Amino acid sequence: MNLRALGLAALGAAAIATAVPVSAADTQYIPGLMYRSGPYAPNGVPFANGFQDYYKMINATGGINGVMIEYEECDTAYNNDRGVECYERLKRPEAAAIAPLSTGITYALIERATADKIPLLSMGYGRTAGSDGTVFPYVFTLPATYWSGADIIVNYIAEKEGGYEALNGKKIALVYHDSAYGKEPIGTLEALSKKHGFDLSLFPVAHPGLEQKATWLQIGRQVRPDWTMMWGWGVMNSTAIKEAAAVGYPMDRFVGIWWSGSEQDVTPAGAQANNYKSLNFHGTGVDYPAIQEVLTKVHDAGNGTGPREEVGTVLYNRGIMNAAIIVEAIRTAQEMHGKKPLMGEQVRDGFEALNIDNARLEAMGLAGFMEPIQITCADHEGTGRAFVQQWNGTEWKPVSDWVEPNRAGLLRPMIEEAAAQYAAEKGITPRDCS
Amino acid sequence: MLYREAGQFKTSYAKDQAIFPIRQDRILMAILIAIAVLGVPALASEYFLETIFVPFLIFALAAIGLNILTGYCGQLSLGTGGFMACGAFFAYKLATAFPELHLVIIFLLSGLGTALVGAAFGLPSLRIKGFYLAVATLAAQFFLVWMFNKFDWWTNYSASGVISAPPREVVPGFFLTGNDASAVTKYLFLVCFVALMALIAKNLVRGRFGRSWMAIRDMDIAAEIIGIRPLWAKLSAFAVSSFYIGVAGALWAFVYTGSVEALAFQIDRSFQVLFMVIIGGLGSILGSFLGAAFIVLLPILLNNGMLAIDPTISTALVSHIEFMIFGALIVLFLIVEPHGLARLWQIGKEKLRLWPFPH
Amino acid sequence: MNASAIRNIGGWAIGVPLVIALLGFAFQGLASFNSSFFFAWPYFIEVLIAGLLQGVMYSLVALGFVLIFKASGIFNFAQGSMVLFAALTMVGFIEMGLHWTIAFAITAVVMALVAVGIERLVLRPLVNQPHIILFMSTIGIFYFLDGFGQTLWGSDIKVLDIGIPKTPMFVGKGMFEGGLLINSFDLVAAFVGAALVIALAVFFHYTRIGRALRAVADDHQAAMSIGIPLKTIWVVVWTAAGVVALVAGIMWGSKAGVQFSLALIALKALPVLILGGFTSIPGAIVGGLIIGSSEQLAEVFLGPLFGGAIQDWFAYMLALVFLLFRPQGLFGEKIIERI
Amino acid sequence: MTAATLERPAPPAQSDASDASAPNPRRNFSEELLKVEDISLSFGGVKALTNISFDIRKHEIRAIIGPNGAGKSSMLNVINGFYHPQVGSITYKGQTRSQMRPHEAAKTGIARTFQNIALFKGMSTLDNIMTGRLLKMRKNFLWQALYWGPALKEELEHREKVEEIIDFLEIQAIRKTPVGRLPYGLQKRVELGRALAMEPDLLLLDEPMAGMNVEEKEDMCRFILDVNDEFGTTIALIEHDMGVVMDISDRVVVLDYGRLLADGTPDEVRANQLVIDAYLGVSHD
Repeated sequence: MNLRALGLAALGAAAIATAVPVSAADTQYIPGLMYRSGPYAPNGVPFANGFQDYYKMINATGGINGVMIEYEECDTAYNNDRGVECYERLKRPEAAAIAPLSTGITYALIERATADKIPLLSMGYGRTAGSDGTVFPYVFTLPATYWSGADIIVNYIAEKEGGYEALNGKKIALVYHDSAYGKEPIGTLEALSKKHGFDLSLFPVAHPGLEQKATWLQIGRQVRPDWTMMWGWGVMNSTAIKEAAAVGYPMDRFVGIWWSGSEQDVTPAGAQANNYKSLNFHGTGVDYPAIQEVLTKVHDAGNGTGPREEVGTVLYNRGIMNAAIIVEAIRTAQEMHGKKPLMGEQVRDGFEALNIDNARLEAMGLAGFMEPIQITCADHEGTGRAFVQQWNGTEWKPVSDWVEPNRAGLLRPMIEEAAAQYAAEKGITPRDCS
Repeated sequence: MLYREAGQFKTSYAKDQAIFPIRQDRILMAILIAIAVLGVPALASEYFLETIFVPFLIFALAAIGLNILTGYCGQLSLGTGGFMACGAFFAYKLATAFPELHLVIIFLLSGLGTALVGAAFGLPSLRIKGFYLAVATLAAQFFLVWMFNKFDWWTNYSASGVISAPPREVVPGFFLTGNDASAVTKYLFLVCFVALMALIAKNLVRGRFGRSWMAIRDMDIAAEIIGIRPLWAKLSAFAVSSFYIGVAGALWAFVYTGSVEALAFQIDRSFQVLFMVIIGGLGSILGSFLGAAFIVLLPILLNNGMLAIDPTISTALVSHIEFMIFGALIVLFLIVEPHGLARLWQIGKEKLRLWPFPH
Repeated sequence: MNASAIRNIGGWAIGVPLVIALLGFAFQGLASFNSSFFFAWPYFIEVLIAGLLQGVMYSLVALGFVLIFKASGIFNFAQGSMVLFAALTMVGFIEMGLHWTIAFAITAVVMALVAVGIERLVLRPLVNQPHIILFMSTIGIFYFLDGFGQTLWGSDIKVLDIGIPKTPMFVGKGMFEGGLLINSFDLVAAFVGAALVIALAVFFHYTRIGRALRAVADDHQAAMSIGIPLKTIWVVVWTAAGVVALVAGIMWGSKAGVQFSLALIALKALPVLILGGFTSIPGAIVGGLIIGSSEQLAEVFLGPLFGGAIQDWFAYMLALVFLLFRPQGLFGEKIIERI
Repeated sequence: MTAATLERPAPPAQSDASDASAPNPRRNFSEELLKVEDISLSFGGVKALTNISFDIRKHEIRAIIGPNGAGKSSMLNVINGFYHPQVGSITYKGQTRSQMRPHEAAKTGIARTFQNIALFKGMSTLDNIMTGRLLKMRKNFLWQALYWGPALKEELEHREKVEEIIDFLEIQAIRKTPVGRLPYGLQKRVELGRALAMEPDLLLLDEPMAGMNVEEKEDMCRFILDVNDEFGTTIALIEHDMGVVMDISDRVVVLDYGRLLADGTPDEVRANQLVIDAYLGVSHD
């Protein structure tokens, strides 16, 4: 009996081994490493839905210059080794781009994707040094990196306090997820604290972030910083907002990164979350032609991936934006390599030549949704700009203009230095972009 | 009728003490090795090599390590993740500090370092037993991961706390780590390395060390009365076990994921390896392999299988159903054979020995 | 109550404030040496109170473990996923429009059904197996319940609000400048925890089934031989643990939202269990108070010296150091070795 | 049948137990091997042993008897270091000590069996007896890891010794059977084998015949006498079967309520009024 069971199991395994889907030659293949299970699923699901719905909308409106998109998803559960497994399962030379939606997974995939010649798009997360295209030819970090994010928040604070001079002697705290993700901004903030003379105090929060009582007692009752920033994800965000409220910390002086500012983060805290702020780099709501099209062509056709109500929420729209950038990169690449399904290597050329200007945004139906983006061979980030939004109890309202990070003067040299160190460690000769 | 040992006489104790005293077993083993070394790399796709065989072999090594401690010496440990982290970070420091050192030496040295750490955290085992001892190892787990996450000396001051394996060759021309490492090189290296380590583990457990560990496991008081020093037996088990786990951690970081942060070795990892040991069979080297295969393969097979049956099924549902089936299968296996897959295999062999005449 | 019990209580009554005061003075001393080390007595007391209240939250989870361990010697790894499952189910019913009290009652019934299912499908076939096997089987239950709960109710974050006040509260304004901050939500949670412990104590001591339960805890075979139905007892115990999980799920869920991470709080209960002993209900409470207060104090006052986030390992290290002196835990029975 | 057929590669080697080849040493002991003086042991407030003194001489079979709870097992536990007496000293092979750990006692040649069998249940008969040789195995870790060269040679040497014991105890057929599956009588035999494998100078047997039928008891008696005869091992045994005790022992110690009641040859003890009272239950006041 045992042998028979073993034999059956072996057969089953063999059947699955051979059942690797064969892609049709006339579709453009895009894989997605999403997470719909595990501790971070509440945040992962709306993003994944927006990501997928956009492709459905593109397919419903005739594809990219007639080329249909074939989308395949794998659930990483925000777990690094599961992410590697998913990547290996989904990767094909004709994969347009990989979006791992996790800084940890991005780190694990940089070498693999480079070796496999598949562009790795870490949109607003991942390894900041990756925006140096000379060392990381396959990594793209548009539209902004965590280092930009840190600088933007400090710039915003300076503006509110009345200039950079006013930062001198101010106390700023950073509450961060104690992982590769949360640690990314620390170097930048330390440099800024030296430059502007503010006191920076760091408060790491251990995964998954349910335990923040001590952190907030320190912030609310001891350090009493003028401003507090947060690099959190998942349950850590809502817990932080609640604990901040519990020690009476003023919400309008509490600013999160763009991953700490979604409906999922504020609704569990109820009215306590009112006036909480966060960064964002795209619009919310449904008042954009492209999103209207998602509603009419996808959701009305009964094809929506998730519930209709989540369309327009922060993370759903971010999924849309991520998908839209990949589609634009493919479109750009098609102009160079022909209007047919492309290989990952060819799509990379599209990414490097990406130039989404206002006219293009208009054509995409996303005018005003996001900033124009231009990518070059050496700079894989773009402008790095973002704005501050505030939760008013029912929706996120922008409360600032687009804030410019100090890329040329501060961040870019730091990025180049970090990239050079990586290149030295790995024995990579940076390519010439001039 | 194939599996008969009648007519095979042992003419010396040496032959009787062999790992595979029965000829058929030896033949089976030889075939298995041949398949592993020649067949698999030729037939398996890169996906299978990279994401199934590589983690399977590394986990098997970690499971052997934990089995030595928990299965052979009876000391429950939940610190596996922390010790794997030790191996990974020691290896990274060594590899970056001494670039000319060969990778295998780096792995072994980081294993030795982990052995020291393991022995230190094993000291409380002299006073604390059972589930209470698990706490001592949990303290190690949380402390070690925190330490590697907190002090950026371990990561050579990398901003994000992520270490990434420098590219190195295992034999000239064949990279084991880095961009140019091929799945086949990784796999072949691991097959040889893990097989060798498993053989050493088998030798240890059937010799003087293994007997004193098992004596401590089965009845520590009686063991002391026949002259086994509990201190040395337990600490040597902690050290040897941590050595294996440390090497597995280094392999995990260098050969499997290539880059790793301390959080990859959180408590889930400890539980994962413990499941392997229990499902595979406590006190069995073979069981460590079977358990690792079960725990690594099953979720992937379930996941892939469900998608193969119905490609339109939602990813979330697949994940949740995968959890349910996985949990149900664990319970089912325990009900069918509480002593693990290794025992199931043994029973199978005994049945086969009598087949086709069961009485 | 006999003399030694009174002496014990007296010892605690003197010892505990003494230890706290000594800790305070130690921190104060540290602060006077090292200027980066912050200390103030009102703040110390605030942190201490917050820690004690947090400790009750841990105890809520630990209680479920203790119930099952006491009656069956099983370390129930699935307790965390029972918390998640109960909270998910309750929110599910609330979202259907039921009042939370009704949803609570229905969920309690669901947890009883889960208990029956576990007894029938898992425990009964595995009776008389070694503890490690039963432990492993609860891991199977853990995975199953995790998947099952999320398949039924989805994995998005859900808001559970049963009207517990959340505004910060300040007391003792006369004594300290600005008063002492107390988290009103945690205070409510502490009362719920206390009520639960009293209810469990009454249940164990004054009901017939409670007495049978204690008999089973002392000796399975002896209990069976005098006609106590072990299987019924197990169902009762798992149901009780399920209800405890439900209460814990409500408290934690209304704190952090109901979602997958709730299953992970079980890990916070482990050091509490170790400290209090696996078999003692008062141990779970006292252990929770000690772990909660000392890890918060450590994180706030010692954390900055080491770069923070030390509370996880600190709790375990504390439990470990404690075990070295008292291997059976605070209230656990002493193990006498015989041959 | 599971056990593989075995052929002995070499004739049985001469045992190195010191006096095996000496002319029959029995009934001729004068040399003291072990002497306990004034031992008192208590647990909390309970006195287990009070002021016990007696000696064990080389090559004799010394019985310790007494009613249940007399402190017999405690006495053995004191001798092999498992319990530490509060008062008194033990002189063994001329060295006086007040405390030692059990594994140190094992090192100096004291082996024992237990009232409730203390075998290693997860291991086979062969492995159980091999554990008795652990103290004598010396080869280091690296050789062990390779299982080759000196380590293999050492392993095989000890295997031969163990096979001698297996032959001696007539348990060849259960060599590879896990001891947990064996019947009680055989387990007792394996436990004796494990103790013998240590080649002890002093063998402590705690109720070696408890729960056995007459045939098994006869076998066990024969083994004990043979061990004493062939290997010259000194034996101290606790036994309830008076017939057996009187038959095989050279001298008898009688304990009651932790006190020494009588000490002498079987005939002397049999005639002692105190002993008779103790066994017949005459009150103690």
